[in-house]
Amino acid sequence: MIITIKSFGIAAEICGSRTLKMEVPNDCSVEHLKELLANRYPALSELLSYRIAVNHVYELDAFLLKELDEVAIIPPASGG
Amino acid sequence: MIITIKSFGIAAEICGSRTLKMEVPNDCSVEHLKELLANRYPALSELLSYRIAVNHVYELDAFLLKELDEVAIIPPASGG
Amino acid sequence: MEMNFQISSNHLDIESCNEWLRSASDGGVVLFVGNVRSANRGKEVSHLEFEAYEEMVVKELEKWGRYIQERFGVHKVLLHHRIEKVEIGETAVIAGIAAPHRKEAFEACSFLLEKLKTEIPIWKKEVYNDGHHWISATP
Amino acid sequence: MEMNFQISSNHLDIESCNEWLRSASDGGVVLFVGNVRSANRGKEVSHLEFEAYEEMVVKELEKWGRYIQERFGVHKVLLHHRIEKVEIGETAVIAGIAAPHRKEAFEACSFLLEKLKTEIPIWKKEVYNDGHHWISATP
Repeated sequence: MIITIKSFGIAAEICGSRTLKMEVPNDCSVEHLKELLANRYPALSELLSYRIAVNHVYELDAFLLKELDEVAIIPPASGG
Repeated sequence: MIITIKSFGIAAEICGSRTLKMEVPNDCSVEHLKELLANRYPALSELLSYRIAVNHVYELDAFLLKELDEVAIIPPASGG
Repeated sequence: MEMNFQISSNHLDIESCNEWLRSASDGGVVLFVGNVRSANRGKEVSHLEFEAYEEMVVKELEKWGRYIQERFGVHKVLLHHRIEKVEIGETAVIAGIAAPHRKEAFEACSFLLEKLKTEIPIWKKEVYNDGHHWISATP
Repeated sequence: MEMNFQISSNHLDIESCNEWLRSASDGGVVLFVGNVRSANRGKEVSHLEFEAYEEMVVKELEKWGRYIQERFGVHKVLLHHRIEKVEIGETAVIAGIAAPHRKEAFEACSFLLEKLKTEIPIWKKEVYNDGHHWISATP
């Protein structure tokens, strides 16, 4: 399936875009998505950390993605 | 010697005045002043506590008063 | 090291307090705003009346201001307090701290309030329809 | 239980934040005001740029707002945050809590700031004359 991934802040700089399309297996886990992202954008692993949000909620590695999910790369927060 | 004593808040109500004159021995201690005040204004002992300030500084029982000191009865603070 | 203390019967102004605290060197400003509650100790309050021993308030605030600046490493300490009659819902006190970092600003502002309520010679009288009570004075 | 969250590029207004928090039932209001510092990490800062994942920010703030109200027993939670360009000395964030008692108001406001800096998807870019740095993103 093809999912749409939003990216923000330094992640958008690394990915070169605020919205990515990515081919992933059906029922792709968050963990597997992170591996695919690391292959395509090695600089992401230079971040102190980043999380994946699905439909505006932080999700853990075991979470399985669906095609229409709103997926986002969330680099470390730094508001205030 | 005769000292002038300011009083505030509930203490002014108890003493019936914001400024009292009181005859005290020379070199009267703060502790002795409190005894004299308790005799004249028994209701002062119903306060949860009160302190004596001399020249705008809280002073302990052993402090000795001078005639021209600015003495004040300070009931419990309750600002804010 | 800057301090800004005011004891007066004028309305308090959050905007000017915040403006005085704001700077390009201190990232964090913490403000406490104390408003008059309509009920306390289970009784309906008509209004408050504050009394202060003004000369001593200033000396105490300067002493505690210096202590706070040293202990918490903050740059600015502000306290504006109303005296005389203050109506329900009005602001009786604004306390403010400016510091390079927020943790110290929170701690210092909380400490300043603690001292206001125990050390600074200001007294609060709650007035009810049927009497009054000096807060903290009697059980 | 009231919450007031705003993410916008408009100037922040302490007066309206304080007015929203003020009431005759809550004695204590604590406000945090975060201003842009002219220097950070040893470098002179030209200005900041904030970016937010707005839909998620709102959901996270509502979640943490409910948590804070329950845990600390406070009545009102406010957060106004600027996005886009913010100049040196300007206010980037105002956080506010109204509570019956001051201790809970201080704790809740400090906790809200903690969450803002770790959980709420807002990002701060410090811009220098010779480059920029995304705060907290890299060592």
